Amino acid sequence: CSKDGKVREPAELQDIVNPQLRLSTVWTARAGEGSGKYRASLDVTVAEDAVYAAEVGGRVYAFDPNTGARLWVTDTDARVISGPSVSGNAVLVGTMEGEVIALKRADGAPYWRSTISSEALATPVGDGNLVIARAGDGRVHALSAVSGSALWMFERTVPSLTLRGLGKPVIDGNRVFVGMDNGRVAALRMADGQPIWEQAVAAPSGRNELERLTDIDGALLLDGGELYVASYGGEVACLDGDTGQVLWRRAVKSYTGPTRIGDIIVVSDESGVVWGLDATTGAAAWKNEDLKYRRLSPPAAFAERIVVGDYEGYLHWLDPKDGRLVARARAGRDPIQAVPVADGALLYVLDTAGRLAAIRAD
Amino acid sequence: FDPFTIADIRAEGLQRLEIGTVLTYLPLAVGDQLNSATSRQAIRALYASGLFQDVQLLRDGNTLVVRVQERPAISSFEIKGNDKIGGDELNQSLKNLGLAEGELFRRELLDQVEQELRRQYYANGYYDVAIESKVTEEPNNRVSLKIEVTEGRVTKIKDINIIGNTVFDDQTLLEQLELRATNWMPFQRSDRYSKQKLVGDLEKLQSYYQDRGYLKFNIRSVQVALTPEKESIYITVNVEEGDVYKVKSRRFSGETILNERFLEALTTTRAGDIFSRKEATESADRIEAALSDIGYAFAEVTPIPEVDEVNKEVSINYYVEPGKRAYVRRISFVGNTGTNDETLRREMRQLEAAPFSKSAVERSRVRLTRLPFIEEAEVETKPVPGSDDLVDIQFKIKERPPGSVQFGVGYSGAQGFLVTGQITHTNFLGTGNRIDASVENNTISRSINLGWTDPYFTADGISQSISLFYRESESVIRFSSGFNSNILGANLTYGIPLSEFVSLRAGLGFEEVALETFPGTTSDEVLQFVVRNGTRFSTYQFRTGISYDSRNRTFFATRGALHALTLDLALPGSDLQYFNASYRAQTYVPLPYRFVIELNGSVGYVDGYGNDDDVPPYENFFAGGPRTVRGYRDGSLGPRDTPFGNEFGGKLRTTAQAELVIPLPIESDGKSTRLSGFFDIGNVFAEPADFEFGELRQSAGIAFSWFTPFLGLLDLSYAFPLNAKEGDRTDRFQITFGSGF
Amino acid sequence: CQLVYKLPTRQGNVIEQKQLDQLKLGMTREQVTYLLGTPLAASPFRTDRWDYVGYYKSPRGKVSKRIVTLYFEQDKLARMEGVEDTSASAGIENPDVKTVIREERKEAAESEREASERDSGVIITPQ
Amino acid sequence: CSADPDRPPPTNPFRPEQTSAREQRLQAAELYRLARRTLESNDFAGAIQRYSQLSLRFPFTDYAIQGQVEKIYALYRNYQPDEALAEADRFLRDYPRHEHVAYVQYIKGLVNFDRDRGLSDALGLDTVRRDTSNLRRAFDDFALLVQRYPQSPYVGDARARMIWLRNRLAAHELTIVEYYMRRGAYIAAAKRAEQIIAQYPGAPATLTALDLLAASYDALGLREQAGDARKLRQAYLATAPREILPQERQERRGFWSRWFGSDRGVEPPPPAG
Repeated sequence: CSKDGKVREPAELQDIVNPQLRLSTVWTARAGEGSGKYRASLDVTVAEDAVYAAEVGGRVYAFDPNTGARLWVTDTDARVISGPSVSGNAVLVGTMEGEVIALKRADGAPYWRSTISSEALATPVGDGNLVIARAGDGRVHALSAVSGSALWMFERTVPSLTLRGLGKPVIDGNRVFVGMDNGRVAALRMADGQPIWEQAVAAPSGRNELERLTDIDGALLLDGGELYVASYGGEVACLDGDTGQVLWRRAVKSYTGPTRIGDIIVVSDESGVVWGLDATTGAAAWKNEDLKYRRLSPPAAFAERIVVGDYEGYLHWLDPKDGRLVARARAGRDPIQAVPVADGALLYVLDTAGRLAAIRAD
Repeated sequence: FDPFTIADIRAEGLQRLEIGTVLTYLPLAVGDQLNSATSRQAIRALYASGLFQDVQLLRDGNTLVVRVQERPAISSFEIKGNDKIGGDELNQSLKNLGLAEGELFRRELLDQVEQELRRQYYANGYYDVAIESKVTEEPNNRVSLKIEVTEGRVTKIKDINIIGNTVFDDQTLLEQLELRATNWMPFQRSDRYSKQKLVGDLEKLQSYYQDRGYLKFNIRSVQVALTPEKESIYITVNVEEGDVYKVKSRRFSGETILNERFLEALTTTRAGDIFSRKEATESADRIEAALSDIGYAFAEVTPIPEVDEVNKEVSINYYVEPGKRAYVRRISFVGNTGTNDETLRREMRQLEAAPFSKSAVERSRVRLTRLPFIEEAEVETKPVPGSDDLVDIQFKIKERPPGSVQFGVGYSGAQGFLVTGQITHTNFLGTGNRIDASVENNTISRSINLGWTDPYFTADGISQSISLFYRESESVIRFSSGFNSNILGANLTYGIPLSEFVSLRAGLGFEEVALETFPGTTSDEVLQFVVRNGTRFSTYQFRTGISYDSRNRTFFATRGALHALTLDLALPGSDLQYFNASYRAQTYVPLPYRFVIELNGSVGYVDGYGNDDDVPPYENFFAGGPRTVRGYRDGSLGPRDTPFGNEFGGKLRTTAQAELVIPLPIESDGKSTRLSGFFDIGNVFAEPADFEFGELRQSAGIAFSWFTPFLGLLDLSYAFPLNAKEGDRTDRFQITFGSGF
Repeated sequence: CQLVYKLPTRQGNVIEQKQLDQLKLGMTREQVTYLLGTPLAASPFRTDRWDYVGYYKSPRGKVSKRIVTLYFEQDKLARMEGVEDTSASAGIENPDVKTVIREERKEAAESEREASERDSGVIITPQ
Repeated sequence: CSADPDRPPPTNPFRPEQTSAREQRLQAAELYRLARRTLESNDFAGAIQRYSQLSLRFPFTDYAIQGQVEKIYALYRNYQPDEALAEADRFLRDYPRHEHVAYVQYIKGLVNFDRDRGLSDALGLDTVRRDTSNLRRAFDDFALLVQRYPQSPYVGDARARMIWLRNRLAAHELTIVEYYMRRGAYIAAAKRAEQIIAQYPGAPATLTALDLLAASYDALGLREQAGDARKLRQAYLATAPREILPQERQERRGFWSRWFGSDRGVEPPPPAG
């Protein structure tokens, strides 16, 4: 409780008495230099036949999911800032020059490139025939998955000061959900981009630009018809997918997306506290402050427990019932900002220096 | 309560103040009628005094009871932890707000200060700041205030990304901006984000395009994004360039007042040129300046582009609104406690009892800020009450300490190591006259100079300067032909402006020279000179010179030219009759891609006249070295003396230097560094008749000069002598730095 | 004209012939002020007359001067002097365009050089 | 974590309420006498310190109020013009009917009067050319004193200083007229000269102003006005010759010495109680 000194000292890590999991790294690979000095939304994407990752230098990689051997690498020679994601037979990445680049999934050959109105800060997502890409100036572009030609565009104004980064849109059948920088969520019709509904999750309040930040930067979680949204404006909310009506709200400020395990919704807030909320009522089941100010990555579910990365490259496992720290592993020294992805028995983790690791737990 | 007449007044709750004070501010007195109107008015008056936190009027029989609660006084006030923002100008603004020991405390004052501090932190890029204020009650109705600031990390610009620019690449555009992403430079401040600077930068970007024909250029949107840990800021600018437009025609509309002939002369946008907003706005400003010259101070001229989309042409319609004519009644100065009124008034381009010209007043303000002893000048125009076309102008002056002491160290091939010291006082007794004393000491000479300069000897800017100097040079050590000369002299010179770029210099000088010769080392020529003229002589000199100087910078200019013709004539009646005439030319030719060609040429000729045509040895010209022909040792060119073969110099010197300046990537505007390839040619001849083109030594090479913050101008050159003859002393690598130039 | 480039000197009112032509006897002081503006050279010791003086000396010394004197009786314009002679009015009515352009150019050159000196940190003691 | 070091412990024996009012007045009187002795020994900084202590610990005694008056004088003599003026204004606001209000107003005038007098004044050099806004403020302070408290003992000295200030302001204006004559801006010179004559009728500078007024009208060719100016000058010389002797002679008579000595003889008034 020393009064002066730096604001927000990261918490020290205590040892874990008897870890519940024995963790081992199956393979590691290098996806170039990672996001370099930039804050990017580069995350690892897992498909049946390959694991994809990209780096700011422009190279996109595909690795074998089990052995980590590199299947192919393509240099798009652009500053890749988001992606990769898989859509049909293409792998998509977004660049800082405002381009969406599609590569053939099989061999990484260039498929098409298309320019949108500004930096493609959110990972472009596609359902095989339509690609939704979000530009930094508040526009949502729909491109043909085959040729990249623009089909429709939806626009909302952007506040004068926002948080860097945009949330990944979520496609659900013939509609797509988009969490915007003004603290509102919109559901758009995939066919023509007309908004089905628009719901404010957090209203800007406060006297200066900084206090009025309400970005929804974390990925939205669609689960069983409900949409779970975390916003930096101070609210985590559960919306009904069809009408957008708010089912419950919880005062937690977060710039990373929530995840679900069992009937607990887990979200890590802006000051590094991990919250466990009851999925139906939003009541706080538990709260873990051991990782305060360690700049946590979005949480993910793996081996019936919650996993989250931090700024020193540690991976922490928490028990979903009471939020206690139960296991810890370390792949590298660099911060983990991308959400860890679980697939079957392996957990794929990408850090900001481009190190990709596959971890097994038993 | 029902109204009653006041029989007596009593006060309750007074602590620090007296009943007399309450009575002064209470608009009621014994015998007045108290009703709801007068009581409300009384309460408002007591609050207006600022002394009381709470006021109640009660009735006790026919006595009016004024129950007050005094505002607490501030017993102590402290701000902690604000080392980045603060210092005395913050304390001063807090004092003005009324937050100082002894003042009365108001809660909303504290919120105001907190907001102001937070705003200043955000303006300087500290988005992570936490401000917390504590008020603690103290006995005797006092409070102590403490504001605690935790500054956190400064927020720096990580990346500025321009999207949609095809014609100019990112690097050229980013260079136009004041805000820069963090780069390798130490102590970089340009990566601190501030909203005003961003707005300014967007305007710079807009005018960069519109000055090159892109009339329809528009900035579609700008995003400023902050990382969650608040340590980096990303700026994204989305632009639409549009097409290049040419000027079709120009016309004038509105109340033009001036006739067409004048307006044509004032505008520079010619049909057929590429449209440039800069040209259009500058032409409009010139018309405004002309109109304000005859009193239309508030004239507004707006260049309205009328676009012909089809063939991408635009005709510019200068719409003139002259506004009301105004005259200046009085000009006054405030804050000049150390400077005389006249020293400031003579800088004015606006006179009293004259038409009011806003551009003249602004030019006057800029001239004031350029005075070495003025730090800041603000101007305020106040209309004169009772008349609708008279204004008074007031200049608020902030003075700067006029004295300055400078020390410099230098080195040049000719003079070896050099130490200089200079004391200047730029505002002697407030008259704006400058006095300076400087000492210079290097391996071959020592000199002391005293100078006195009055920039406004006449009201129109003819300057007068008087200087005394004493110089001892022992050239016996260095190259020349073995004699010492001690010169004591004085000069009176007048600087007369002839036109905006041409000025004349005329004046008289007196020199008392003593030569010392040494049998073993002095050359024959010097000995013969001494035999003929003795070793001590005094000369009265008429010095004059005319110079045309339109260079845009004194150092590393990129435009303009300098032509200087000087003549120093030792007048008849002095012991030696000789004259020293020289012509120096310098022109700069800008080339595309920021290359510049600099051409230097100089001719110097010294000779006696009348009966003796003896030229004193110390007046001879020398050549070789960085100022004349690089690649040859300093002063080593030209005739040699007998019998030692040291350089003796000559009566005629002709040199020329051609330099191609190569733009450097690191510091683009070339203000403090310059890299150039050069070709030098020149030599010194004993007599003008000996001039022979073949004898002119040539050299070519690379030169680099840099303005170091400590050592002044540093010159490095590496040259290949092209036609060195045997006996020439060559120096491929030469260096000079410090104020030895 | 003389060689030395002096500062232009402009003094008093800008007297325009087309305003003078609209002057009619019997006008009140307000009407006159509306047309010609406030008389700068009017003397406080003589309230019955207003002197409009226009004076311009170019940098090369060419002087153009014009004096218009208006006499008032019971605050009504009674007599006018100097209204016709339009000899010097050109110098008074119109700005000296050549000087305006020259002054602007000189100012621009000086400020650019001065700015470069300040940026490069050199303290030039002006010769 | 450690308690806030500078918060006084709750049971602070030195809290004044616990001592009786009578005892309080005794302590206040003692502190006031100590402060007054330091003041008289010219240790102004020390006096200021003690007066602040006095008003801090015994704010409601009349000693504290008297202390405030003497603190203003101490600040003035300690070359702290801004603090002195702030304290004086605060006193006039808080105690508008105090018996020493006239003295405080007089001190305000003195502070502004001496504020710009730097080294060059001490050397007697001519600083008439510099910023006169503080001299004008001093003039207004003294005028307010003379108008609001006519019987106060300081009115005599205030009036003398006002005359000296008026002449000084007129001389300042005159230098501007001289400059405009040299610059050839004759109407500007004429207007300024007329203002000196109208605003500072008694000042010696008015005489020279009249000469310059005539000269400027001649230069403009306005012969009648030039004639008026000369007639007015004769009238001036006739009516008040002594009053408008040329500036220099008046100074030499040693109106009062410029040095720091005698004009500071003004002592603060004795205490009320």
